[in-house]
Amino acid sequence: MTVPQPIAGAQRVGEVVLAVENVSLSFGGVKALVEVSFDVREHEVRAIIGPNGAGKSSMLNVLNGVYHAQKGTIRLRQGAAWREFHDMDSHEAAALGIARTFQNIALFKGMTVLDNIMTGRNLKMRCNFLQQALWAGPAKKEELAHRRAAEEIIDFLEIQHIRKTPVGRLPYGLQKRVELGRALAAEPTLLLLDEPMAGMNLEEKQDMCRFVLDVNDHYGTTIVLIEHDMGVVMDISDRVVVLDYGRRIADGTPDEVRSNQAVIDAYLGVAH
Amino acid sequence: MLYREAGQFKSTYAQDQQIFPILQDRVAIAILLAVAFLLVPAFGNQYWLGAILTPFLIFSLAALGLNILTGYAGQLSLGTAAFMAVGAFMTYNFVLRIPGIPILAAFVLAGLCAAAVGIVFGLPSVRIKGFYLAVATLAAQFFVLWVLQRVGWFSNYSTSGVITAQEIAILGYRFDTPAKKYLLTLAVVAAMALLAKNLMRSETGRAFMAVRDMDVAASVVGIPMMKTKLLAFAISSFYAGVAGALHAFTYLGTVEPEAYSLDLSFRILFMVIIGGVGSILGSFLGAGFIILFPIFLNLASGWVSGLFGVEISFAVVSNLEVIIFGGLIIFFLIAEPHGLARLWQIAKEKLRLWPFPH
Amino acid sequence: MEFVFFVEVLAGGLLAGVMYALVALGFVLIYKASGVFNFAQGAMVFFAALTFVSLTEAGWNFWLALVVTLAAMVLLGIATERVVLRPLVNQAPITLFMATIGLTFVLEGLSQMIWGSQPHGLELGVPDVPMEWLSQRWNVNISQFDLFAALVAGVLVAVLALFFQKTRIGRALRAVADDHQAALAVGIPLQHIWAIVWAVAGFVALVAGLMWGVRNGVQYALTFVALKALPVLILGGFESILGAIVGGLIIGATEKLAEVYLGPFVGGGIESWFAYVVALVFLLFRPEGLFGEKIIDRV
Amino acid sequence: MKRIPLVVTLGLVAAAGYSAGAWAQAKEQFVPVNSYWVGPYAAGGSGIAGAMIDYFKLLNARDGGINGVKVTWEKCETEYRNDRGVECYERSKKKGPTGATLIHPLSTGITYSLIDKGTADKIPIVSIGYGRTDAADGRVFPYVFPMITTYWSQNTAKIKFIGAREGGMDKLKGKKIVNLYHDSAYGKETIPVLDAQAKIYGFQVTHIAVPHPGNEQQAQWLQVRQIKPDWVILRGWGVMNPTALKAAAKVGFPRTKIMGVWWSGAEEDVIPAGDAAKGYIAAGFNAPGSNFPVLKEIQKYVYAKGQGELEDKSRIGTIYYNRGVLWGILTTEAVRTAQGRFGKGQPMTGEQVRWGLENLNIDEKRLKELGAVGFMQPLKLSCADHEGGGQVKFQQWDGRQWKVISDWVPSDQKLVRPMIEASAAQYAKEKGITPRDCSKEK
Repeated sequence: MTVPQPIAGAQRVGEVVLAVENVSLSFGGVKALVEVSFDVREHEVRAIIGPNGAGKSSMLNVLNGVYHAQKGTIRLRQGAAWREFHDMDSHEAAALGIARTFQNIALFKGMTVLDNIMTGRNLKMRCNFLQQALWAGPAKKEELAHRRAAEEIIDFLEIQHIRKTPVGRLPYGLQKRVELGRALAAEPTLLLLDEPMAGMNLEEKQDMCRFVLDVNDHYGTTIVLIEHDMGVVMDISDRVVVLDYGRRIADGTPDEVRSNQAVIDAYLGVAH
Repeated sequence: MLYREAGQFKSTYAQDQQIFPILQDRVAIAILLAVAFLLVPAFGNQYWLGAILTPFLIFSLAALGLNILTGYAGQLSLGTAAFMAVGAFMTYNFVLRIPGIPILAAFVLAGLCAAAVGIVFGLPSVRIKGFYLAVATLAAQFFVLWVLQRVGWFSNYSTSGVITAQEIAILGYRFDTPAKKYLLTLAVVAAMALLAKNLMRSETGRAFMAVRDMDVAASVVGIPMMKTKLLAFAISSFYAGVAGALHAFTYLGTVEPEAYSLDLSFRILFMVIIGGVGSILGSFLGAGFIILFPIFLNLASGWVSGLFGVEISFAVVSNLEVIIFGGLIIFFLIAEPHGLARLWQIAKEKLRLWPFPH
Repeated sequence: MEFVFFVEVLAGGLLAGVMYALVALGFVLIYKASGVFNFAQGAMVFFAALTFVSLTEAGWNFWLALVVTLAAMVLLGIATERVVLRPLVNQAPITLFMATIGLTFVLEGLSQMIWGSQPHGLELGVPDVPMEWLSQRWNVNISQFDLFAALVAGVLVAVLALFFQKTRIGRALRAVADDHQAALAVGIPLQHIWAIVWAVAGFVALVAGLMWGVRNGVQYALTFVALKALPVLILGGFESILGAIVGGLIIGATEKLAEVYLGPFVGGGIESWFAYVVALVFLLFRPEGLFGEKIIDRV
Repeated sequence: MKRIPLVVTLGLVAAAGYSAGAWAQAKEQFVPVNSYWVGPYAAGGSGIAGAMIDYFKLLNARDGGINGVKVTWEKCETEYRNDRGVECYERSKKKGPTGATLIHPLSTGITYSLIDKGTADKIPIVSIGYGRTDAADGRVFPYVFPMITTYWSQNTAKIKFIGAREGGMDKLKGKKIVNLYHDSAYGKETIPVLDAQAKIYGFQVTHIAVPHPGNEQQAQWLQVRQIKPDWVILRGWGVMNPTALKAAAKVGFPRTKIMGVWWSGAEEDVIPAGDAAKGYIAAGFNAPGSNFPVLKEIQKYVYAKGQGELEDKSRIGTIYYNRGVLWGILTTEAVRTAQGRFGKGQPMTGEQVRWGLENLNIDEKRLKELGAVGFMQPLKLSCADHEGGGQVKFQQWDGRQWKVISDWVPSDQKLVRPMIEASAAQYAKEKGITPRDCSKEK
């Protein structure tokens, strides 16, 4: 049982840990992703941007197995070895250390903040249901240890006052924060954030930016995020990939992308 | 001012994780248990023990089982009575075929049989949801009863397919009076309610609720969908099975398969919904409402007509009772759509603030 | 001879399926418009048929009794919307389901309190006996009444289709089924639409009650016909009128064929669960039902 | 304020539980009338219960009770449900100066539930024409009385009747009989008897199950049509009966060759079938019609004074009504018999009434005094034999009313009794009961 320990010193962007190669996805006749390729390096903050309907969320959904791509490969580094996936299910993705948040918040609305965050730790629980039913010995110890870990995340996200509140009753901004907490509770190596700052006011956005950067700094978590707010993207990401109509149209540092003509056209709505 | 938690500080997570974190609640539950275990069997008469409390406890247990499945794991089921039947008939067979088996062991084994049947009929839940699943579980309801009627082995080849509960004994101690049977029922129900509460406040319970609230998200945090749903079916059916065993052994004595008809499945579902979906307490409140309330209405109508000396046709009175019962269900739902348990909680919150309005 | 018998079983099954579909239609109407699984449908069938029969037995003219019963069902629909549904608007489906259970108790009690508990016979002038020329010529027994019921079901579906396609209210109903917000744009308040749809379901219940009443007599057991509709509903989908009809035919035919050809080998009585197993197996392959649309979980 | 009803419930239920014991000591004989006035079977339940009460009222009005002991009663609604039936039993068993005289559970399921309880409480469980057949062995079931005629006896009488119709029992050889049964414990009960008889007489029997509730029988009757049986025995209940007759008409099977059990043979079972029921034959242990002295007395002493139980007087003389009167007669005659030994003019306890039941002997002479000649059969019970009669009358529906078409047809006790004893012995073995020795009973 380990509590996430901050890794000393600032994180350096490392080797490639995730490679997306020629992924295509369509629903019926609608093509959501067409031959998309990009990679993600260890400890970096990688942004995916693009206009509405560009396929950003679909891309994240493919990355953790909510959607299944019809074509293409996803390669993931596990230690020194690489694993290759054509089709991954989301339960498996979680076991591989991929956690995520959703654009429209996918919290468990009937459960409290604490319980929601605790679900993030379910893969780390070892006791079986019989031991849990007895609530004695190892099960109780385990539950309390994980409670401690969950409380650290609650402290980190500054949501102590609402830990026993059902999330359905919380305002939008706080729900977003709780969802981040649930993802962090899994101690992921790769964190996928789908518009973590959508619908927030300036202050909330600043808080969220701080949390994302802190996570990246302290725990060394690799982050892939989708964000609409260009200012935020340019500020916090190391590299940016741009999608439009399901295709990759640019990939590079924020500065490179900013000056890319295709990106400018896409955002200005130039006809294809 | 009596009921409040101010001043009760918790310095460890263990304290905070208790079932009843508030002192007054702990005292109240201790008194309730003491009354139920000591006073009631000492002073209760046969009517109370045999006709009111024992069935109330048994149906509460069945409702609790269904609540684990429907209230916590979000899977609607209409097969509860069939799982009860499995429990009843298998207990009979274990006692019949394994001489000297302690009754509790027979209950557990029968519960496991019910759990196995539950898993088989829970398989559709992997693909279908909501009312579609509910109707699909009717297949379990009808098929299980059909098998029990058709295969003579289950009733030891009795001509009419009826089983008679054998004497209940644990290590030679015989449970032969209504008071002893009540105590045995109470002990089993209390223990199983505690286990259920523990389970629901730990990882398994959270996994159930996660699947209920949003299955895609549950999968994303790593909760295995199929295993969780089937576990919910298994545990729920186990509870129903033990409830069925008690129903046959400590309550009715002789049962036919039809005692576990669809009508009973529906009534247990009513208990869960009226009592409170996703609440252990609600299962008890719901069973109280569905089982005891019609009896109360029946008694009350007798007194009312006696009081005013009016001779109303008994058929009219009986039908009126049914109408009032139905009307009250609607009334309660409008007053509190989340069931009696939620009403109770609101009342407690009010009490916590009392005598101040806010 | 064997083949003729097979045809007879099949035809009997299909025609029984029509009777199931008649009951299923009532469920579909209400589910489609308000998302409520109406447990009280069986009680409505009973209430409607019993009211009608009691009026005719009291010497009322057939048509007058029919009109008055219909009026009673419309009133019931309006009252249900007012008293039960309106206060529960936006509640979870299971809460609404439970409310219809409360309604069931009320209706069942009310029916027997007003009209008594004696069973009644009911004849609609179409004899429920085999058509002679068919049985003499081909030795196939098909009841006139079965064909009449099929005709009634056909007319009913046609009328409902016309109602949904051609009238303003009907179009509004369809809009509600698709999207409650859009319905508001049509300019008819949701409450009215619900009252109307419950009234229409009451009308369907009356038709089903009359058809089943001829077969079973008009008695409390008519409430049980609702059970026959459930496998039809999971097969045909809760929201499809066509699904109710086609589902009814499939369930009716398979369950009769199974009972006659499989039943004797396993001790009979398999009808009680066979329909559910058929529907279940079907659902495993097509969870959206016969005519439902494929659901994709969007996140 | 919203949770008050629940609290009040508990309070009132509590009060009910404790008031049960507080009855004034009086010369009264208390009989619980647990029945059902709502639900699918309400027509039968209300008819039987109403008639039984009418008979009690007659006794009280005409004779001042049983040797001066007034009969009292209390109605309790069971809704035909086991748990409600148990509650009614527990509620009523201690009422009256001597507790419940005996219990008519009025449902096979409730009868099963009460066997243990009645035995422990020493209150006879009397199931006339239903209940558990093997309980006729009084050595194993001292407090259970499936009186007059059990299903097994009835079934042998039916075969005798069919034999007579076919021109002798030897003519049964090679005949085909279909047993169309309600798929339940009740429905399945006669299967072994029929199988045994089929072997003896050489007829073929096919058992066809109708799933509950039996409101759709297309498949079953098509099977019947294919088998082309000589007779169909209808073992139905509730809506299954009219539906069967309708379905028979639909496949063109003659109704005169369908023979129903007595729970398929009331007006309520044939009227819903309309013309399709004409010619249908049913068994009965009580005769239909209102032309019996006992019923005329009820009219005179009860209904003429406006004190009748039933709102619809025309139900007097119907099958269910007459059955209820019969139950009333047996109940009070058992008390009378018990009084003969334990004290005339005294209320009897359940245990004493059990003696009364076991020594009940209603012969032709007594029947005449009761005004019930032809209305019911003479019967005599004993310690070992809790059935007593075992005869059956057959009746035919002419489209308007039931017509009796036979005299009392005796059953084949040589066949039935050993089967009853074997079944009871298995029960005794499972339950660890040592059967009573009847030679030591007095």
